[in-house]
Amino acid sequence: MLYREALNLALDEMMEKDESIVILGEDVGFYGGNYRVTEGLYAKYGEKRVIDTPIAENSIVGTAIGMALGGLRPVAEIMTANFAMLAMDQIVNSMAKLRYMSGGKIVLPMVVRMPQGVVKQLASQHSQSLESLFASIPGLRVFTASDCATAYHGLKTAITLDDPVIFLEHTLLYFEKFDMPKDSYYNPFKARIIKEGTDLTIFSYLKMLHEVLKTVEQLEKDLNISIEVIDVGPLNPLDLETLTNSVKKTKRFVIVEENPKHGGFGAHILSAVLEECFYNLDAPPLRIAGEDTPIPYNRKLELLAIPTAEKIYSKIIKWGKENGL
Amino acid sequence: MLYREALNLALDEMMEKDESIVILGEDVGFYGGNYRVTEGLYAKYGEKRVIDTPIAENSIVGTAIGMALGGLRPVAEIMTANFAMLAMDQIVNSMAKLRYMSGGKIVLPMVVRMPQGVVKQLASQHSQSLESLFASIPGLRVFTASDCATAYHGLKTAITLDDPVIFLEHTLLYFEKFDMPKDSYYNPFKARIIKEGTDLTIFSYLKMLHEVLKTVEQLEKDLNISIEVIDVGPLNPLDLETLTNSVKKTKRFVIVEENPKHGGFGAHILSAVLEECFYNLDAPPLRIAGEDTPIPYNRKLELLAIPTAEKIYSKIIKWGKENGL
Amino acid sequence: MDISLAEKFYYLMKLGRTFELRAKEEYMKGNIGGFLHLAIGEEAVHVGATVAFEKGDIFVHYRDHVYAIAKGIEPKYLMAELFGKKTGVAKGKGGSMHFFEPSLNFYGGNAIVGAHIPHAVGMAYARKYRGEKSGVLVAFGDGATNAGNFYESLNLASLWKLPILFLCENNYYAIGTRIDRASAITDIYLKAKPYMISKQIDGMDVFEVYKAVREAKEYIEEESKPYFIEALTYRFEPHSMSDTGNYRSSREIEIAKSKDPIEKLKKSGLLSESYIRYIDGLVEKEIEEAVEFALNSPQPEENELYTDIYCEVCKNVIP
Amino acid sequence: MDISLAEKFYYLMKLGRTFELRAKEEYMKGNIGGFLHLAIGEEAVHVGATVAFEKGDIFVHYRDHVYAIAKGIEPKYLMAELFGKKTGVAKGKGGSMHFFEPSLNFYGGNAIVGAHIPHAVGMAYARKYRGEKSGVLVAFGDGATNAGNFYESLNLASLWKLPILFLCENNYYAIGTRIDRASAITDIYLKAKPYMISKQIDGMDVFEVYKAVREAKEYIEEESKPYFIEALTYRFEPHSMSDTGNYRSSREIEIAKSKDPIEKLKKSGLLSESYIRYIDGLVEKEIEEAVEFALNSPQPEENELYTDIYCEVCKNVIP
Ligand SMILES: Cc1ncc(C[n+]2csc(CCOP(=O)(O)OP(=O)(O)O)c2C)c(N)n1
Ligand SMILES: Cc1ncc(C[n+]2csc(CCOP(=O)(O)OP(=O)(O)O)c2C)c(N)n1
Ligand SMILES: [Mg+2]
Ligand SMILES: [Mg+2]
Repeated sequence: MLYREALNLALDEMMEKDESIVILGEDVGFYGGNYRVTEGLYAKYGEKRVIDTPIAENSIVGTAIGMALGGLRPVAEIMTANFAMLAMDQIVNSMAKLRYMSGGKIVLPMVVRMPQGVVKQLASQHSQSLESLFASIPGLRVFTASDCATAYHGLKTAITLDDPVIFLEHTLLYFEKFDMPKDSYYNPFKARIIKEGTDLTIFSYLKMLHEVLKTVEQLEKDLNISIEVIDVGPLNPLDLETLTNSVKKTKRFVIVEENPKHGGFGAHILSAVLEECFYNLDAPPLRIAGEDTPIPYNRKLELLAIPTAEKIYSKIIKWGKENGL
Repeated sequence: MLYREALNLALDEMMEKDESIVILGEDVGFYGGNYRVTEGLYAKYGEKRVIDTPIAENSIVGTAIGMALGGLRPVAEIMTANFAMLAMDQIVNSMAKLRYMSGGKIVLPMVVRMPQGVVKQLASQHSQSLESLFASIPGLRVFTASDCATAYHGLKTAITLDDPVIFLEHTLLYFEKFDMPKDSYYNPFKARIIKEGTDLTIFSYLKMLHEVLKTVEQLEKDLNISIEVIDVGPLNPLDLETLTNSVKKTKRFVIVEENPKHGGFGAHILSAVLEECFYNLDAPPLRIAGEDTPIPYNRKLELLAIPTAEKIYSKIIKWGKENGL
Repeated sequence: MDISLAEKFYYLMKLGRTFELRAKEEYMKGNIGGFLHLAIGEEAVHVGATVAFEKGDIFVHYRDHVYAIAKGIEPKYLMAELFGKKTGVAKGKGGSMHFFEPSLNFYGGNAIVGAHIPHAVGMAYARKYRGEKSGVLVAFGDGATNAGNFYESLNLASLWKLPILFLCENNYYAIGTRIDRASAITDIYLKAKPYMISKQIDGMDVFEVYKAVREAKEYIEEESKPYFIEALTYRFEPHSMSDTGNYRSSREIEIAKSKDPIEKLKKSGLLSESYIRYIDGLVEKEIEEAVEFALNSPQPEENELYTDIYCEVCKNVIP
Repeated sequence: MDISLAEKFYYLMKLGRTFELRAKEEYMKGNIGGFLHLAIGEEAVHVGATVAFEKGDIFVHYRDHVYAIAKGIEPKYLMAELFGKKTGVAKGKGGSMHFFEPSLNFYGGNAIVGAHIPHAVGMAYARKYRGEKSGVLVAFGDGATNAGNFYESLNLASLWKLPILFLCENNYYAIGTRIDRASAITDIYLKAKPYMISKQIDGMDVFEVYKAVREAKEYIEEESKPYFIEALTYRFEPHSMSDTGNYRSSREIEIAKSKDPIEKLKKSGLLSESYIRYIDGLVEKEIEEAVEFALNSPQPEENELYTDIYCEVCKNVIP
């Protein structure tokens, strides 16, 4: 099943069950969504439940907050995380704060979904990974969906929750195929061990997780080690338990992330894991991240700006050699 | 001299020299600025150069960008960083990107100044430290001003630069007195060694730097060590050289920051320093940061939410004991 | 005019005024912290509109005390909130700018100028969606009408035909900036005119406000369409306790004070002297008791710092 | 009507159209990537306005090719930009949505809907501040007029009496959403009416656009006041190359195509057949050369990834 279909299925199944769930966003309705995530839902549930909005991101989130206050469970789509910058006030100052500053009197069961990341030559205003902006705001939950399982189960859980959730997708995954284990257990509050290993843990999420997976076998062979790969899953709160348990076992960790290294979310993973595992480490942690630049249009430069399987491979090999692996 | 006066002096001296410098923001003109940073400038330079704006933060920054395109050197004031969330689109998507995506054809000599931090019982929408949001955007320079020297020289440099600068102040410092060494050298691209020491480095900035300084002597006495205190200064780009040189010497470091720990900027300092200094360390780095909560109104709870000299003292003592200091 | 209504207005305006004057005192004593924005002078708008709006949902900005009182929240819980106490309407976590009581359809209390306007739009959507014939009132200042969120909300409300009343309290200032220095259009109701019925009224006359809001409420609920009212008013006090207020001439303030809505109502002849005296005493006592209550209430427990962030039940949820 | 002007319009519209048709081809061949938004059908607005605005500053959105061409940037540098080459107007870093040439007063090229509108306001402020009698033109779509930054800009331009012309290209769609499904007011010029002179014109007639913009330019520069024009137009192609475009009926598209501004000009009788043939040949050749140029241009060097971020000279600056 395609990743976008898994999201669509999650929305569809939830909407069928619960009339209080509504979707709103730009082109989500009649048009079927820019990345076809909401395809078919307008026809099925009508314009009152699948609501086309003007280009007004701050009000999309603001209106969703009001809907949640009014007993609905809105799922807002921001076309891409880049445009969520227009909605930062509602996200940071209202969505994340209303429950707390009302002493718990206000509860906001709402989801703001958006894709992010470098796609292909969309240039700097359309290529950002902005998870560290969202993840640094207390009061929000931040989920990531790296494949069909996490997209489907994660989105369903996000909709079920009474907490405001930022649900991050990756644009390049929409048209990727993944297994869709509908019935198997997946807990979106937890990180996910994708592959067990004993000598090194690699943390990643969203698109980069798949770049890691492309090269992990080769790495195991060439370094002659066993690698554990973990999908970090939720970025706030982090599932620190899974993360640190792995590092305590493997004694080494690498983080692979698409956003720029300076200010990138990997620093938070690193910092949190280090606090628990400093004395367990046999090697300095390694971060493989985007360059500290805006993303250029030119394809060659664009690919230089972000990690790829090849770069991940060579950086880990180099680091391994330097650190006695 | 008061910190706000140092900022005022910097603006005044620069405006006197250069007609292309204009100030814009809410209440900056006739009213003299909500924290009196622009006091007197309206009377002196007139309403064309000290421009009162409506409450429209996105357009304040957007207009400043246009002014810079038109050959002016605007200094925009956002009343507090909390309200800058309304301007995030202009900051992230235009201010930080125009130069790059125009292939260097566009240069933006502009400054966006704003205070941030926990003040006193202003509750969660008015108490945020949001540096990690700004510092994670490539293309921006992010300066901090921790006292009169850095406020005065830093702001003057920021105005002189052809780069877009986010200039962060702390609301609680405005009415604090500091030495104002007008002629002595201060380089705002560099971190600043406030106090030399040999056994432990403490990194901090803005208000927390002063909380650190309140307790550092006691710490030195009680731990029987010598402590180096460094004002981190610019947050992007970081002056990694000064930071790592110190840690290579002291072999231990602590970061004290006011923003929440999860997603806080300290993780970036930690991560960057660690990359260079892992094998130099004699102890795990320690982060003393705000709690991962919105800031409550109640004063007692508010003080629990952020580091204070007392908490810094006891946390470092505890950490020191645990790590053989 | 309706005498019992006049009595109600007097009681609520007096209660609001007394609450705020006392809050000011307690602020100066240090019992209250943070920002304290007083609505003194604007009571006719806050009370007239809230009473007219009955049980409908109300969203307001940080100048929220008198709305909250008129909406029926007992002053003691509000005073306790100002004192930061556990018994406050927001457990002491919100303070002056964040009064909330969803059980009375009162939704705060937002300290970001204009941010609550789209919330009200969403609420109106929800009401309509659920087939409830119940309108939403959102109040905001003149300064808020220069911001994008205001404008986006006008469009949405009109586009989606929502039962919402936009109530602009035009008090001519946004902190220290006079309206004509920030807004190209100073008759604010003209901003909404292309989108909906839009009127300007005298906000110093509680009956006029009441009448206009009642009419509007009927309209929005019957027609399921938005409506806009600009109420001309004035705040007698500085913007907040931290504002010197020296950007307005004393003559300007005097003129405004001569239109004091409470005095006006007193002079209307609708209320007997004895009723006024009776109410004044009652209110004095009620506020005194509120202060007592606030003073004697406990501080929130330390662990309250960590509560009201995430819901408790969400570990291991599988939908 | 002015024959030489007609010739100029024909040349520029044809050049723009041919450029874009060729870009579409090259996109499908894989020589161009990212988003490609074509203005085919809208040339009368882009060319008429740009020519009328002469040397004045122009700010546009992502649908910027024809504006850039009309502004006088040689197509080869634009084609090279689409190809991501070093010789492109933005060194291959910007692509289709980010054409820039400040030396010709062309300021892009912004991919965030509405974000460039306040930039134009600031530019107009700068022009006025420096005493230059030079207006600024900012063009944007109908969809952009529902966003806060648009509204805030109307207010600022009017409040500060700035010489700025707001030009809305109403092509009735924002991607797949028809105007009446997103905007409560579908005659967009009415949105600006409370703030400034505001007109609706036929955007399929290049002379009408030219005349209206000239008039507006004179007004804004003489009076130092803003002005608003809504030009009714239509894009013949989908929103971008990644859009299926199946939300518009083929009948609707046919009707629009019958108003093709280039055909209309051809039929006006103002241009001789031989001139048209001559220009068509010239344009074909120019675009062919542009593609050659783009193809043969080098890729940017790898270190370009790291340039154009910070200025070089700012180490150790002491003011
Ligand atoms: C987005 C935002 N910008 C700035 C502020 C600071 N601020 C608080 S109140 C205020 C003035 C608001 O004026 P108005 O809307 O007229 O309401 P009034 O205070 O007069 O009732 C400003 C600028 C804020 N709280 N939020
Ligand atoms: C802030 C923002 N939101 C969403 C988008 C995605 N988007 C790109 S173009 C567009 C439609 C714009 O429509 P309009 O303003 O009418 O211009 P047109 O494309 O019709 O010329 C949208 C929604 C964006 N680029 N920026
Ligand atoms: Mg006001
Ligand atoms: Mg359009």
